[in-house]
Amino acid sequence: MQRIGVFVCHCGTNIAATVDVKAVAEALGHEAGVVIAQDYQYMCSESGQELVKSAIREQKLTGVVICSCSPRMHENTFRKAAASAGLNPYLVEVANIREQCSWIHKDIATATEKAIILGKAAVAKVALNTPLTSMESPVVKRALVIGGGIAGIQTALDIAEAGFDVDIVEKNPTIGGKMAQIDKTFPTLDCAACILTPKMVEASQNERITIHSFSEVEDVKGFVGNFTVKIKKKARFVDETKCTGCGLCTEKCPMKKVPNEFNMGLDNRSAIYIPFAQAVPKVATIDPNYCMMLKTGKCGVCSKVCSAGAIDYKQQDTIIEQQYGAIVVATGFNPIKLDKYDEFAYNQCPDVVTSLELERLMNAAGPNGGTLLRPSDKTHPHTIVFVQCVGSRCDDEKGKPYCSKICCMYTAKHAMLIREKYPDTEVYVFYIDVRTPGKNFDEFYRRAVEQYNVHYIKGMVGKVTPKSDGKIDVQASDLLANEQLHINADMVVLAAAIEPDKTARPLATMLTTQMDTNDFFTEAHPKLRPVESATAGIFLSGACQGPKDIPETVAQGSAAAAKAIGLLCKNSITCNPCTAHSDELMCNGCSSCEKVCPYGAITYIDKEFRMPDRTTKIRRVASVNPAVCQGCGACTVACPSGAMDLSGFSNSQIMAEVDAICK
Amino acid sequence: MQEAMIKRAKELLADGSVDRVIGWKRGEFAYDITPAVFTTAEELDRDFVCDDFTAANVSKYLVKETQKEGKILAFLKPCDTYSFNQLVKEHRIDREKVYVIGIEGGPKLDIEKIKAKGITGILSVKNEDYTLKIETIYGTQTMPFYEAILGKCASCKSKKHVVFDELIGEDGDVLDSNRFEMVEKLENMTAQERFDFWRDQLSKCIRCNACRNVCPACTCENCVFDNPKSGIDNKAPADSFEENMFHIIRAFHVAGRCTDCGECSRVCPQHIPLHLLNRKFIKDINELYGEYQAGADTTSRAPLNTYDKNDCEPSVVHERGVE
Amino acid sequence: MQVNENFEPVIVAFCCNWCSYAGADLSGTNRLNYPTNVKIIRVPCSCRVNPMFILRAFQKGADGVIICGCHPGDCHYTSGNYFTRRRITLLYSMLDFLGIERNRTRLEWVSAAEGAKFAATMQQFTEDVKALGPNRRLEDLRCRKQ
Amino acid sequence: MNNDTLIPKIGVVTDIRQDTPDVKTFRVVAPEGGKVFEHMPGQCAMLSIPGVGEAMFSITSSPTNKEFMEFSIKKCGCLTEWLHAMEVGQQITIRGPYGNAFPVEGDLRGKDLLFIAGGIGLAPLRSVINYVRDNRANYGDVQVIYGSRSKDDLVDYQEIIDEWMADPNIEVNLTIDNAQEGWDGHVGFVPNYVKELAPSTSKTVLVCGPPIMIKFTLAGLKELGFTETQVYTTMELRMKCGVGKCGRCNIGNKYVCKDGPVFRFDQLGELPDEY
Amino acid sequence: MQKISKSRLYELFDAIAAKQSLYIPTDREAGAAEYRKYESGMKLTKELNTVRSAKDFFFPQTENLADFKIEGKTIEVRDIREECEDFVIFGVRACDARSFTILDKVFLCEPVDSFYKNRRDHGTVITMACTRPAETCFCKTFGIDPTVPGGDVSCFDDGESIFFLANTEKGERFVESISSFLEDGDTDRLMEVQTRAREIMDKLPLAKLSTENFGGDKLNEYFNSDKWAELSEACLGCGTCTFVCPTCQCYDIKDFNTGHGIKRFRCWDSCMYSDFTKMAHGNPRLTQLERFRQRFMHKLVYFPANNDGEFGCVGCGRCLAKCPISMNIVKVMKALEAK
Repeated sequence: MQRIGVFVCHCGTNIAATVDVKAVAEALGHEAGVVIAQDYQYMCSESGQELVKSAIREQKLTGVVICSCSPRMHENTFRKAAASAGLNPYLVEVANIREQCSWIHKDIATATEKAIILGKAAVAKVALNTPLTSMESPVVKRALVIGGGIAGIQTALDIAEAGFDVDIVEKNPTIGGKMAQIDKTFPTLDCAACILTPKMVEASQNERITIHSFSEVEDVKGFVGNFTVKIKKKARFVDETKCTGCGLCTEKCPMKKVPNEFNMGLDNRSAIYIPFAQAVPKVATIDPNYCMMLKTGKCGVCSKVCSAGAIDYKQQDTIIEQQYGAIVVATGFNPIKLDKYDEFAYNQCPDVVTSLELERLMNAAGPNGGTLLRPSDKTHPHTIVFVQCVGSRCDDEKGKPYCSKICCMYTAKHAMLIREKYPDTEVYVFYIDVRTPGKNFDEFYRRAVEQYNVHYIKGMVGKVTPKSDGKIDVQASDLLANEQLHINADMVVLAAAIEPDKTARPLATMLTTQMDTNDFFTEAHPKLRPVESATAGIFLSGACQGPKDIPETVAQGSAAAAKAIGLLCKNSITCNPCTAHSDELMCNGCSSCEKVCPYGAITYIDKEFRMPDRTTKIRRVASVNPAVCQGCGACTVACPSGAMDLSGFSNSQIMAEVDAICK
Repeated sequence: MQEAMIKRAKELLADGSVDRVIGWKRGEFAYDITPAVFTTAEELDRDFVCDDFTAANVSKYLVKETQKEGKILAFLKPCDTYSFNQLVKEHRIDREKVYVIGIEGGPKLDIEKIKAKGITGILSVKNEDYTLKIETIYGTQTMPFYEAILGKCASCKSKKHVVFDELIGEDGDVLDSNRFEMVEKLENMTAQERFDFWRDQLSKCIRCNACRNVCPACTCENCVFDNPKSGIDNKAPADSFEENMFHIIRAFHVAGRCTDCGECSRVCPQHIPLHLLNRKFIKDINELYGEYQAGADTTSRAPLNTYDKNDCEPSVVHERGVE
Repeated sequence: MQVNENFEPVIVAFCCNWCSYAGADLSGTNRLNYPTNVKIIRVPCSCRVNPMFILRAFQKGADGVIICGCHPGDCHYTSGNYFTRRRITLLYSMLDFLGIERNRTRLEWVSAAEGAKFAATMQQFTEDVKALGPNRRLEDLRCRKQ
Repeated sequence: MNNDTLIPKIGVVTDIRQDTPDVKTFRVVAPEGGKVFEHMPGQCAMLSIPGVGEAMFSITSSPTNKEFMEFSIKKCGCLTEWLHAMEVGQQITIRGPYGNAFPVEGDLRGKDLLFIAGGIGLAPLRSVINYVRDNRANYGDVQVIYGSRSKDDLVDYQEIIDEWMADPNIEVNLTIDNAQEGWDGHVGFVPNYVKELAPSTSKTVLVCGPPIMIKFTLAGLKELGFTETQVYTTMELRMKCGVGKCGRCNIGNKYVCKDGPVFRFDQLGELPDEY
Repeated sequence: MQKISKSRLYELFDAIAAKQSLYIPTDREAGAAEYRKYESGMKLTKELNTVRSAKDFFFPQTENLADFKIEGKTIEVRDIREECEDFVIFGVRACDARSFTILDKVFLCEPVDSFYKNRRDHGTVITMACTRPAETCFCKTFGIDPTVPGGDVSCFDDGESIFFLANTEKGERFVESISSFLEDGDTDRLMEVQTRAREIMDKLPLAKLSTENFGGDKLNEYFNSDKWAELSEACLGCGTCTFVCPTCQCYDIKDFNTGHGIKRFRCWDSCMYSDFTKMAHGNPRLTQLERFRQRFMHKLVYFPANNDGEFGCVGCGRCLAKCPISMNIVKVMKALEAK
């Protein structure tokens, strides 16, 4: 039999002025299961709480209803009071008779009547409450950062700085990411390598940071505080621990016709290679697609020249498994492929390049040693046309609906650098809008226009046609002058839209985090929780969440680190006990619930059931991880069989409230 | 076709490809056909039937059948393949344990429609060039074939098999069906007329649960209406509300999962057009969230298990038709 | 339609804990009056509202049911209210299909800052339901008040 | 209007005894005092809390008790949970008596009686035992063999100690499944204990307990030379009406609520194996 | 015998309905008849029988047994029954008329079900002889002659007139009460009609079906038959057969909380339902096989065992027509018989 105590608060006159609190207590005293109903001046006060506590002890209460202000106000207060009196805190319900009754109604009779009904609903609910215990789950004091670009490096450094071990998983042979390929950075025009490479070194030298380069995340299991991750270290056929990075093998390697991805394929590298001089780790890697030894078994030059004996043609992919308390995603971006943009002749003409390719062409460590030459004939270009928004802000299937955010600024940078270095070169920029919100951004852009006389033309490039004389005809419209233009250009630079890295989608599935339709990771709250994913313990750093420039990326990297540190600082996490749970006997494993869970808290297991006739039957049933579930209840409605229910807000509890209100 | 099916079934049984065959078994009369599992060639020769009356969708039986050892051969009509696929999608059928032979679909006959013409004492029903020749104790009667076809066949949505391991006969196409006509007609009525229509229909309900138990989407271990813990269990419609409740909740639970196989209306002993409730959901889903055919594939997200940020608001209900 | 002046409808409002319930609190804090007919049930998210609850309310004597949740995009649980929107749209459409008066059901997005909107919505909804009169099409006669 | 058996009467719970961790014994009287109705040992009653459920329970008190009825109820479902949570003074609804009874005024008269019970199975037999004690002259030797999982699970332990064991006219043998501290009596399963004690085959046996215990006890009795016609038991199946009309509790053509719950084993043998 | 010209039949109905409730089988839609309370203008169906049986009149699908009011620890029981008023059912077929005697055996044996009895006492059953049996009819199997139906009053149609023959005291009172409408008539044509109907009965596909292999003594023979597995294989476990059956009488008792009190209902139940015998601690009939077997064993073995050989089936053929998977008692009988 329920023994419910009802405590009606006057809240001074806040409630008592419009609600006859004595009548409320009197009426609720007659409800089934109610053994004591009292009213008091201030229930939240020390003595008010004492009233509740002593009633719990003396009357051996099994449930408590407080008729007072909003539960958002004092639910916790009363829960704590109950707990201190030995009653499970989740056996307390609050009937909101202040904000939702006394403060909005004027007529004492109707307000009292409503307060009684609200009280009855709370009594009906509390009669069905079950004691709930918050689960404690321990936190592994180690973080994983997926992606070794500037975002990942910044995050890892910050976490390590706070005293936690952190692993970086980078799919390429070196960390550094896109920033390593960039020549100068806007709006300060300082050298990217000069500010990035020290950080790369710092990361490699920090004893709390382990870099798994040329590695990929294979599998993620577990939940906040306790993820188990399988990392595949891809075979690089070079023993990382032995290789000194001397580079002799790369010089001697006879296979030198491999497109160099670091230089965007604008020059070649050898089959055994170190991506660039400042690579971290500075270790050679054999490209098995090109290595003669691996393909035909004949060669072995690198092995012969390697004095460290680091070459190992028999090396296999290895899987390492590690526990982590937090995971930071920093998978970054790529420029989109421009195959579909025939109008810009990207595939037909080598002198039509992307901005990132231009970046390499202008880089001192690039294919031309920093001299800007046309890829086709290595001549100096005199007229360069920049085309903005190639694939950005695009309505059709070819491109992306969003603004890639960084193009306006890097194009201004490129234009400015070209005009600075080669004043004889005319630079045209075709734009739809120039977007320069950012510290010193607009000033930078205006310098390009005013100081460097870059020709900014609002308009669209209609067609780029390579001509037989090696020139390129750029047909465009000037929207402001309302005229058609033809520019006889030497080079065309396309500001290709950026998109999330292709590895992000399968990773999101593994992490059970949400992505938007563009494959950018979705943050837990667009304003208030911008660096957390909706899945607890997964944080977002850099451009995987949306297009960002370097300072923003670094800021978010540090923010993500701060959030991860906040988690790692805890020894254990207290989970909200109001979570969903599935009745295995009722669940039919249809997978509806899993589809609507924003947290990936639901998995399916094949469970063996002993049937009443003593046979066994294996059935697929849903299983909710209470440490991950946040208790929204979406699954409970998706479940047709009623197997899924939510503690604290169960079907029967809510229906009891409905019944009480409608009575 | 029946001969070809029996021949193929015997071959597959003989070479051990399958252990059992699910199909239809002939009965006492021309029309009382029962879904059945066959294990031997003799049984197939004796009892197996596939004719104008084999309308029953055998997909749901495969839930139980695939929990058994061995592989089963299932003959599926185009409409049945949708149910089958949906059940595979919901992990209720183990696809590996079924060898699916797609067979040509209907239209199948509805004995109730023949009887409704006052024809009784039926001894045999023959389709002679789309005229039914019905031998009865009281003499021979005829009626046009198409006047006797099942409601679900009259608004057939597809002659295409969405899943099969092999086909006997030709595969057809997804049809441009008229299946939403009645839903539209109702939508264009006034609320009072709609209410009266449904009250009249649903008041006939005897809560025999035939609609639920035949429904391939209703494969819960324990239906909420049978589970006293659900708070909405009920056994008999003691009040008109309970008729509404049962059918609304059932339709909601199968919304986005119902393939519109039409079995609910076929088996209703009281001829309640229950499929209209499901079709209303299908029509709404198609119009509001994009065309979706449950069971057409095994991977797409069910419309109620996904969303679009630009989905319409419920006020869309207010904005259309008459109140 | 005959309007009974004395008819006081029973209205059940399901409010999500994070936005609408807070919005209701705010309308209280600001002393914004709305009819006493409205009784609020707190749910963690609007997506917790099962169609069973809505029908149950009508069965047990409610004359109107309104669901309030965070604005689309602002769900505390990211996506809950998107599911709510689909489910409730389809359910309301079905109720309409069965001839149940449209104005007996409503879904409204109310943020924690929209106390005024909450009060106004409840005011309007109560008036709409009052105009409809008692729920007769979805009532359970056994539960009718004696 | 004539009262129908399906319309229950009111009973007031006047005493609640916690017998074992999951068994409570409830004393029920009519609101105006006295028993709600008369019964014979082995008969049952339908108890209900409206809105919660209704179920059949055997009446554990003897008809010779003129003041009240008692029900020993094990917690195992929604209704029993509710009953266990009751407080003294609570009203419940009650209808009955239902079913046949042990033939205490028929075949059992003058016989030597052996009662064998396991766990909550003592409940229906207690009614007979006390009836026999109150009409001691009508019966021969009386022996009770009763076992449970542990000492704490022995139902009516206090009454067994205080009254039955103190009664020189009956022999009481107790056993528990596993040894435990504070128990110096017999340890072992009931069927084995029966075989150990090897009671005389002249006795008529009344057995009740979990199905598995009944099965092995019957086998043991047969080994000892008992025949099925000597052994009575009482059964329990899902019942709704209590009067053999709702169609639920039949085994073959016999309705447990009406033709039972007391069966002799030779009668049961004729019925299909469906319980 | 006394008769009324068919042209005056509705006049008679109007007169009966003026005094008490009259129920007649009428078309709800083509091919589906049901009993409805007669109102002027309503027409008799041409269907052989109604979709639902006539048992509803005495054993309705749901009925309120009692109300309870609970307050604190006290419970108040309210017997809310009202005295039943006299009513007449017209047009009951022989099979359904026989079903009442089967239901009587259940509900009128001790302890008498007063809810049922009350309605039985107040209802007058007027049957109508069959002239055009359907292929699904097999009442003859159970010794019913559909050309001579039972009930309180039997009616016969010779094509032009309806003849009335009282079988019981109640029937006599009824015929007396309508005597002003009746006239004496000769039955020559009626005999012809009956002979013709009986000839058709003999030619029906199920005419040869016999109960000789069934009865109370067949319990062990059939209970463990290996035919049950195959027969029950396709059974959906729905309640269609049970609910259209004129003799199925299993019921459930359910409480409903109205918010103001508890209403206790009795409602039809089906032994085919998976939860029919479910208890707090298990279910003795776990599979559909056992539930399916129960239904047919009950009709063909248990019921005759308890009721002097009377079978729990009247051969109305409803389950043959309505079972979603066309499994029925005829198929069961034939399968069990086949050795």
